[in-house]
Amino acid sequence: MDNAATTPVRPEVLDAMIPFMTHSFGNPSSLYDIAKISREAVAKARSQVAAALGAQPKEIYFTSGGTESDNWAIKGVCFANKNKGKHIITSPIEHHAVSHTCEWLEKQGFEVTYIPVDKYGLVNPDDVSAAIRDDTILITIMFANNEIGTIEPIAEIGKIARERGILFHTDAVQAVGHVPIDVVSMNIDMLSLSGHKFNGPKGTGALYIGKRVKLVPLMHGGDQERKRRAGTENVPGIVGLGLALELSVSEMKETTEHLKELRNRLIDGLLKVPKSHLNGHPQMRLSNNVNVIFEYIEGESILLMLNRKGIAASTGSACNSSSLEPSHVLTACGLPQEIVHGSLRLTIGDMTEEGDVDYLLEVVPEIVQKLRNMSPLTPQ
Amino acid sequence: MDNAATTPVRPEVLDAMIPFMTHSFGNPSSLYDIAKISREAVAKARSQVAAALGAQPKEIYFTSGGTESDNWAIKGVCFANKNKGKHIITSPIEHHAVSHTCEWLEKQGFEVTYIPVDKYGLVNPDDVSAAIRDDTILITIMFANNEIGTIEPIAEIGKIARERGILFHTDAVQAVGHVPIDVVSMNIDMLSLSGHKFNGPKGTGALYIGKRVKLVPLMHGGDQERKRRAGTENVPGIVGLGLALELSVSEMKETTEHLKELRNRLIDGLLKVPKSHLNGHPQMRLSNNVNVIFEYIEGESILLMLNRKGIAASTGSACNSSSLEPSHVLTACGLPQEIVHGSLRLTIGDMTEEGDVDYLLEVVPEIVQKLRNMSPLTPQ
Amino acid sequence: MDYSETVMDHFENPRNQGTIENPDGIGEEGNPQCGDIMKIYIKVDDNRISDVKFQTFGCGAAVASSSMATELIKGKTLEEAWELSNKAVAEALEGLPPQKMHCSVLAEDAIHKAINDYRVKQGLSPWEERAGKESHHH
Amino acid sequence: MDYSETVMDHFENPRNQGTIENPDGIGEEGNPQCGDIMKIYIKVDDNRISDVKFQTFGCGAAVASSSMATELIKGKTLEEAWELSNKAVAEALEGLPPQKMHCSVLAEDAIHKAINDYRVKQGLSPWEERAGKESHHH
Ligand SMILES: Cc1ncc(COP(=O)(O)O)c(C=O)c1O
Ligand SMILES: Cc1ncc(COP(=O)(O)O)c(C=O)c1O
Ligand code: FES
Ligand code: FES
Repeated sequence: MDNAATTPVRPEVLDAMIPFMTHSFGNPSSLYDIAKISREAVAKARSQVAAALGAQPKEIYFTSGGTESDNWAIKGVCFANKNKGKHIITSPIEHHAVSHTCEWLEKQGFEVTYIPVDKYGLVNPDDVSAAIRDDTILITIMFANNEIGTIEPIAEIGKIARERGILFHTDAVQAVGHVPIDVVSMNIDMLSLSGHKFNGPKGTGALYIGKRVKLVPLMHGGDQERKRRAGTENVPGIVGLGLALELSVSEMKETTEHLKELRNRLIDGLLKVPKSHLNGHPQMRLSNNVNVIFEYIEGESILLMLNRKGIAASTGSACNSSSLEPSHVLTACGLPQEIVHGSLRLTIGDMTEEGDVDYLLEVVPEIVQKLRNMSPLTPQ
Repeated sequence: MDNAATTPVRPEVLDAMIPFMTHSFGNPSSLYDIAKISREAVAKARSQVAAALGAQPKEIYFTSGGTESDNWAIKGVCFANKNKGKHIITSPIEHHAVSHTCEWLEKQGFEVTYIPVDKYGLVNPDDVSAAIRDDTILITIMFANNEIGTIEPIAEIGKIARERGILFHTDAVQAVGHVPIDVVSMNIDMLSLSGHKFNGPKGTGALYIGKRVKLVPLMHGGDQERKRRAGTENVPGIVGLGLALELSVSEMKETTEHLKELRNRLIDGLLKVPKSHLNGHPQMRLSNNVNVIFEYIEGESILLMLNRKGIAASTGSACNSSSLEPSHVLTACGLPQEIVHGSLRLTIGDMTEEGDVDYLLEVVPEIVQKLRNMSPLTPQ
Repeated sequence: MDYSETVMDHFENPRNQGTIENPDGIGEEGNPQCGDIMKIYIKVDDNRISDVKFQTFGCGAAVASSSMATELIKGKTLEEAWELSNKAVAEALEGLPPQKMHCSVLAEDAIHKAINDYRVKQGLSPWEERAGKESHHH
Repeated sequence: MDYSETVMDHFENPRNQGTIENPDGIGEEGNPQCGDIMKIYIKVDDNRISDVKFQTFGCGAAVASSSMATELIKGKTLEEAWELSNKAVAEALEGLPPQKMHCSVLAEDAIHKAINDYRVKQGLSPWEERAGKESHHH
């Protein structure tokens, strides 16, 4: 029930990777025959990723994950354009891979505008438009939020960015493989994705970089990836990412329908608990995401109880993070501090079954009751 | 015969990785039980790497490879210390992951001194000492060179750096698992390594960061790796790297003896070809590295011929690189342009056998003769 | 989060959870950073804590600390109870992760508040926190 | 480097490799960037290239281009041989990787130099390179 955090590698994906770990170990950038097999496998994966995004293969660059893709896109554009301008537009609900990168750039002299979101976590494209300045060099708004599942109006933001001639990056780590994406019609200039979010391997990712984008490498070194991303290619990882994405996209329609059914059932059931609320947008949300607040109780203790019942989940509570800061996402949605702590995120996957949902609907209300009995906040 | 480029994953390493790809897919930074298995496996790998370097586990940070480790160490220290100074000392024979990083930093206002090397590719520690300025913030000199195999006087350089209070980074990608290393007695502050150079997985690496080192993250984002290197941990990769390194170190003595024997036989045999010369230091060199120049002929064509005979190798020739620049390493060793183009690097591994060496000693002289017949440079 | 089995036991089976009607002292303490809140109720007989209950809104470590701390002061004199440090609570729990030590401080502080609440109600002057004591605001 | 089978064939079995004793024209061309050198020897009878040989120090593409180019101009008139473009050589080789196109330019240039060497020796004025022609110095 924590499929948004990470997913296991699919068996057929693992099978495709193994030969590149044990046998065809040539370095795809070198001359010899054995390397040719690797080279062709990487080219195939590049086409698979391109096809999933409506991009050209040569616009796909493999990275070590969503974090690297986000860091590269944002720092890369900023360092390449610092003579043009120093203003970045983003949202307050980005993943830390984006938000901490922006914060670091602020220390380097860049300026960042955070477009507020509404109570569902939605960015208003008009606000983006209004925030554009003469020295704006980048807009970075996530495709779908990892905590509350809200899907942002990416095509509208892309249109504005393109019309105003500003580069548009989107962190689509939670969306790729789950939501239809077309970088051309959506006017996306750069898009980050991460392999382990769609049953591909961990430590793999990609950045789509549209042809018109100039950016500085994050990884300087060898000539790999058209001299833009150095480092010996992780061939098995790349092969696994490509295949996993192709499979996810081909099964997307079916999977989505199945997940939506389970998700809605889960939401409806959980909201029967008194003093509970749904976080995120009721319709414009990822089909795998459920995020509910239970008043008067604290998130980490819900997780611990669920863990004892064999269920993995996630929370926006500060007590569960080493920084002691509560979820910046829920806070940005306007939730008061006392309530932010009681959120529960359950993210389902293709392996989730009806029985799992039923089990959850049985145990969660019991846990909530138990914790409410213990809480000094619960009204008598 | 190109083991310095990349090595296959050992079967026992692969076996250790697979469960973390298919089953225990918890995210080691989260709460639930399934994640505990991952967390403990990562901790074990961290201890394995630390033990191999004489470091503390908490000084080991996992990355996506040697390139990331080099970029992080160098950019990280420079951005963290830019108010203290802007001078970097390095050598002209570094891997591009170091040299291109330094070149980029030069564009950002840092200044770089390249300590010249002698004809064997050796850095003289006295030259390093003499190059230190009041505003020197970093010395970065590789442990062992990837082209010519020369092993640098790291302990001597480390001593100087420590005495002068300057941080010392070494790119030990070619040395780790092949040469004994002790970061404490060698006074190394930061050390880069890459998993696939010692039969670990590609797309994995680590950076040792001594306790006294302050550096800016290269990957901003989540709280992983003690908040210094964000990104979902590549658990299977980390597990594989740790085990592969432990195995390499435990077998090092034996392997080295075996390799040295084969290497010396190969060198002696190749040098029987007239007008051939050894590149790199005759004694202070990696036990797996052979690098020979054949006058009057060009490297890529040697590789192609070898390839047709089923042998993978490498060259410093420009014709084999997409940049058309000949090896900066051989050039730095003072080799004239005409000669730089005829180098052949053969790197052996644990799987190399005597028969392989004999076969090489049979085919290489034939190939050299054939190409010399074709060359306008060969004296009549 | 790696909690010891003792922490998990006290979390799942909290001792002394609940309230006391007409308590002799109440102490409430909150951590503004993590938002957690702990409330301790005591009954005092003959300068001894004859009964103690807690209510906690907080993480696993906070709940376990409340449970363990109340166990440790039950039946003790007020002076003995005052001496209970957060470290002793954490030790009794077989350790807490470093970033969770503040949760045990919450328990120490809430007990102190409850004791002083009792003292003030009795017309006594409140005891002072010893200097250099660990804070739960880190 | 992915070379076509035709490139590999001409690389491994180079046609017209060697020198001509007392040639009518010699052309030598080098690429200062990659360091490669190509030398073309021609024998001319009746304004036709009756024999041609090459020597090459260079990459696989350079060797294959020399071999193919000499095949293509053998028996041709000097005018026809002059018209041979590097693109035609590359096409005859079933393509060259983009960064290897300059190797075929080397062949075109060496042939032009050999032809002009012949013309000058005959007391004729050298032909001029057409404008906008691809350079091997990129
Ligand atoms: C929205 C979003 N962006 C970025 C990331 C970072 O991806 P990774 O951990 O694979 O580097 C994640 C996942 O953790 C995410 O959910
Ligand atoms: C000396 C040296 N440094 C750095 C690297 C880069 O390592 P990787 O390709 O694993 O990123 C290599 C290998 O290519 C190397 O040999
Ligand atoms: S009480 Fe704050 S995290 Fe435990
Ligand atoms: S002739 Fe220069 S690379 Fe081929």
